[in-house]
Amino acid sequence: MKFRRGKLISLLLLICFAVVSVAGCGGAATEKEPVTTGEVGDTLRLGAIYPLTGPLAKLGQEEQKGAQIAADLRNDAGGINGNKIEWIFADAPTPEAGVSEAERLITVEKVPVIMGSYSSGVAYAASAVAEKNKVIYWENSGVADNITQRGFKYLFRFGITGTSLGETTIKMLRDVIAPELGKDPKDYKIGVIWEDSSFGTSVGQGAIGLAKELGYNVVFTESYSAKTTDLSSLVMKLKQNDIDILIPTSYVADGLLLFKQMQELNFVPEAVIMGGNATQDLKAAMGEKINGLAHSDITQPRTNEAMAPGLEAFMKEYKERYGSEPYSGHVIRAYAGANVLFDVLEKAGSTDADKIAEAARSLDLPLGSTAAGWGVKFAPEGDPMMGTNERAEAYGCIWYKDEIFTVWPVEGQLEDVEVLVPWPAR
Amino acid sequence: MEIWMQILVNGILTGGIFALISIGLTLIFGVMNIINFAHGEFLMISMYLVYWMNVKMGMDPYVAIIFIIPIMFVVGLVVYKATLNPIIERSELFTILMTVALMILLQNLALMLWNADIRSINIDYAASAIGTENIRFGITKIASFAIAIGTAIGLMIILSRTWIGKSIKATSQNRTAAKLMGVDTIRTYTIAFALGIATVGIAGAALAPIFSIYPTVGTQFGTASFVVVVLGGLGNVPGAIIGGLIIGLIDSISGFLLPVGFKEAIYLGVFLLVLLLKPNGLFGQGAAGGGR
Amino acid sequence: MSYIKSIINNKAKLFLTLIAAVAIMAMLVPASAGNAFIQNMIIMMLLWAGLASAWNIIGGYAGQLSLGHAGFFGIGAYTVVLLAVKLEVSPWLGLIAAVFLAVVAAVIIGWPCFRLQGPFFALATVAVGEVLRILAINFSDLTYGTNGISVKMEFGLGFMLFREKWAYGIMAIAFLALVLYAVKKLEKSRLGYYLVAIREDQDAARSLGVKASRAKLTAYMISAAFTAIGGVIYAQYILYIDPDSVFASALSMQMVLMTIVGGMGTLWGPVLGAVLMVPLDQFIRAYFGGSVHGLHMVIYAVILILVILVIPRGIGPTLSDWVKKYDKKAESEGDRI
Amino acid sequence: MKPILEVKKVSKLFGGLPAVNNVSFDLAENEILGLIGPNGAGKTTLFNLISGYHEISKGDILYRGHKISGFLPEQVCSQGIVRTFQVVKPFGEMTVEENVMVGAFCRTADPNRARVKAQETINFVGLDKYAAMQARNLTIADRKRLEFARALATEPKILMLDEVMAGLRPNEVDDSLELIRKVRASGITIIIVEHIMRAIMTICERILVLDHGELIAEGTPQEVTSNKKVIEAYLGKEESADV
Repeated sequence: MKFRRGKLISLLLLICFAVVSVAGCGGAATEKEPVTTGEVGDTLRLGAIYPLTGPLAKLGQEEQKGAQIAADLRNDAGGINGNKIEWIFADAPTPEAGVSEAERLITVEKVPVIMGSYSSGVAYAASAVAEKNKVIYWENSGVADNITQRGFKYLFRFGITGTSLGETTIKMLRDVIAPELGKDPKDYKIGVIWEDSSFGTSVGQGAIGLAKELGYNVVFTESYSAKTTDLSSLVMKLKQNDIDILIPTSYVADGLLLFKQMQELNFVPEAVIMGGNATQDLKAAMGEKINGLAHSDITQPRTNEAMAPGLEAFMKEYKERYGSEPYSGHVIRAYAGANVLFDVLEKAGSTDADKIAEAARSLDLPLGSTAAGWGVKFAPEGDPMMGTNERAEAYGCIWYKDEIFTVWPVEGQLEDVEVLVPWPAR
Repeated sequence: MEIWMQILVNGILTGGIFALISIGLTLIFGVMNIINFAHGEFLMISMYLVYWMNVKMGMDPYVAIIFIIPIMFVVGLVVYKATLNPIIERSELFTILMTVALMILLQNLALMLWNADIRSINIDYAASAIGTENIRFGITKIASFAIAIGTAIGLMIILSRTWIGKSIKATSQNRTAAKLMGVDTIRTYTIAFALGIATVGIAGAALAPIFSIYPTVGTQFGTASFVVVVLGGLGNVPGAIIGGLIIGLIDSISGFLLPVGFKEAIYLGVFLLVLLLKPNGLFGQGAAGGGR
Repeated sequence: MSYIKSIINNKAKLFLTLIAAVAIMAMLVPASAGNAFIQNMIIMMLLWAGLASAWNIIGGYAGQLSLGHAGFFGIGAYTVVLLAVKLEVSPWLGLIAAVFLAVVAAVIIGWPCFRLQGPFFALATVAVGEVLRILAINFSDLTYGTNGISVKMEFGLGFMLFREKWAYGIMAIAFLALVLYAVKKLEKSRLGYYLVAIREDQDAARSLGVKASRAKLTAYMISAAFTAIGGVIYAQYILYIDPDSVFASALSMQMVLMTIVGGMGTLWGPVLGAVLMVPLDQFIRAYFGGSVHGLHMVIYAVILILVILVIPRGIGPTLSDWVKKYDKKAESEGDRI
Repeated sequence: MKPILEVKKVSKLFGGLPAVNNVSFDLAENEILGLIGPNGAGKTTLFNLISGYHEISKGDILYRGHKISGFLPEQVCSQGIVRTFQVVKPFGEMTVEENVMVGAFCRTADPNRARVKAQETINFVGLDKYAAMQARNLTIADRKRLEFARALATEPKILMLDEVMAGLRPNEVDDSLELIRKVRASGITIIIVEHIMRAIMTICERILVLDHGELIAEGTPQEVTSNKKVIEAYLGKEESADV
């Protein structure tokens, strides 16, 4: 190994590469001056981090659409204090990418606010960077509870937590499914299963927690890997415990595999209440067999306008642009969350983090005042769940005539939806 | 008792799927010592092709197999010639890394071209099953089991009867000796790789009705197929069938007795045990062992 | 020219200060402009250079293709964070525990797996990496499972947690310098010669008295120890770890790719690989990430394929070969450089 | 004088076929023993068994009275028995000096002393011109000499040379014979496998003849060449009949 000359040469090469890469990226990513909302007519640049590649890409891209529509509609209506809104989107499929993109948005693009992030892991890592740099992190969709349990001053979570998603599956059972089947919820054998990511875990635990609190009979709980090629052994365990009410929390692909194998193995529970992921792909795959499947999920397109003002305007805009129904509730949540963020920025009148935080905390909007139907009241400083929106709750919904309708709470119901159970046999 | 019967049935039918996926790999890995990390991605491509045939031309996935075989054969040829052939002489490290690069490339090409929607072929018999009240056989799973057997037999006939089959076997045993006997090893490798990818194509067609189709679906099948190939012994096609059944049974039984999350860990554990105790696989003649 | 050569070649210490100089210079340039994005990239570049050099010990020098090194990375990250969160142990002690655990894991994994040859050793390490990831997901009462763990926000040297970026820069430089110094020492030691001999022809080496499995195991333990240190630094820097980010097989592949691109079995290969690939990855993502989905990964993959095809032994050795050809031509024409 | 090496009824079966069948012989200290026989007689296999490269199916090998059958190759080498390979196995990426240093490291952990030992051995075998050259660039003859030097650098007690002189020109063979004599003079016992009869006859004091894995003759060079069975083994049945 004694090619001395080679060692010297590659050594010099390393030096010039390091310098070039530094100078190169120094130039390529020249910092842009921050814009305060003060000057009318300027552009207000806001950052947004979503997983736009990798396994979570589908819903990351949906939330991106919601943010874009919100900005365009707001710009048509005069923007924020006369400033035009411009989103700078960043792709972060992993927590590590979340950190580097947050760094770029904060120091190079000089954004005052970052909205994110669909994946809880990315939300976790990127919000820590924002907090360290005194930049507002506006989380719409990360559901893992622990995101807002770190006492961050500049972190606000507009969307619901996993626990709330889980609890609504039990409320659906108590207020909608059990009365429909004419049975006392305590008589049911409940099975709670979830895919083992932070999303599935927090929803599953939320459901189990409330069920036990209400004294319901949870006989079987288990998690599985979303990347599994076979769930028949899990279905056999459900059969063995003769589960009446199944509460699965899964992404679309594993959910489909589960439902197919349930039918193959002739396992027919009284009702299935799925945690989240009521999406068009699910309907496309199951066709009319999907009717009767219940979900606890974020706001669905078919929700009463009384409870979700501005939803119809959004639906119209989405159909015009993409020529189809929204893929799922995720785009609505992003749209509603973005609008609330714009209101907060307008109220704060500046890009200073403390002013924005103060404006956000001062909001006190009742339920039914945003396009997602939620209110806005962020848990105050010092609260263990500081930054969580206390007026955001998951809704119960059910597939009826090949479309998904909100049925719980009652104010959200569009028309008299016929709750069809038992589900898969139909 | 009937539950255990059903578990065994599930194990065998899932085993059929594992076997079908692994036949292509045992040919490529067995003959050319290439660990193909993009194996799952070729499966994904074939699933997408079958999906478009079903959606655009209304063709049933199992009928589509006839078109999938030649198409995937060509895909295998092109990919091998463009990326693997130039570096086949180098150490296996480079071929492994090339397949990793291919994995990244194919996944993201699919994401770019067909976006990230989660698609599935909803043919009416997709979820139906036959059998008694408690012992059910999924139609699509029986079909994939039969296709696995058929593909294995077909491949064995090609390997033993045809001229190209013999040259593939010769090259896999000893490349230099085969070269001395006038076997054009470059052509043999190209055809062996293409044949392997065509077999993966068949697997894709058989799995399309069972699984959803999205750019990263391939990653699900990666590790399991390596386990099956090593269990069955390198390049041993019947071994891949039996290896697949064993892994299928382990998957079904361990999934029932233990929390489902540990399934994969268990058959990876079995894989490590086999590698250490019987390095040549249960039946194969691969040279996994390090001698003394 | 020859004057510089004489200094550089014989003074190991000088070589060490050179790395530090290069890295600090790279740090200071953006530090003044407060450009955290560049600093973040430099830190990741140094961290990855250290990790790739650690892998190089077992992969490059000993030729043992370990594709499960993310396992040691994950052990390092989880040990330090769990000790801090559950037992209030300072990360510096956690670091020592992490290195110890990684070495123990290396022995448990290495001893059986080294009896396997070529692709089977590689596959065994992939399987081990996957098993570790699955255990981290499913033993949630110990590892908090997929919820992941966040490092407590207590800043200060005692907690190995800093507000300023350059502090992490120093830690990353120290890590890289430590690994490169160890590799340089290894290269010149008996173990170093033995490892290369094993890579070239294990049977011949054993017939000359080289205790092959002991040498490979020692190299594996050293490599695991440094990879675990890398895991500790990653955890203290990113402040959040979960099974899929620290045990991901993509991490193992990344370490291998950088060493290959830079030049396997050479001192400078992995560093060169990291210096090229980390900025490349972050730049393409920054430019193309937001727009066409997946385009930046396609570009990354295509560049990777081209590099593997065009450069047989990695950029470092290939460049030094060109330089030698240039030298021979220069010598033959009499004008020595 | 107790023999330095005793091979007792050693056999090696490859899948039932005896490559070496019930071979026994002793090796006296400081002797040069020749081992000849037609191709495939089991000569290299015998080397592999003594050096621990292959496991012994039956029988024992004693080195200075204690059993070494079952030892790993590296253990056999540290005992003092080292072999060269018929098909040379150089460390291609390493220079000649580094190759020999690997052997020298058998006796010392210190790189500098190993380097000195390597340089001595390289000069001894006459490879000093190529010390800094990478092994993969050597000619076949020089690679054989490198194999020889590497083995010597381990300071062995018994040196087993497997066709070290194959493919050499006559003057190179003479140089090698001279080297072997010098090595023997330094107190090392040598076993040589060669097909070049001229070399075997001049250098060896005693010769063993192997055929189909069995020892068919033993004795001085003259005794062995006149032995009927040996001629039959080499030249086949009828030829030998009318000699």
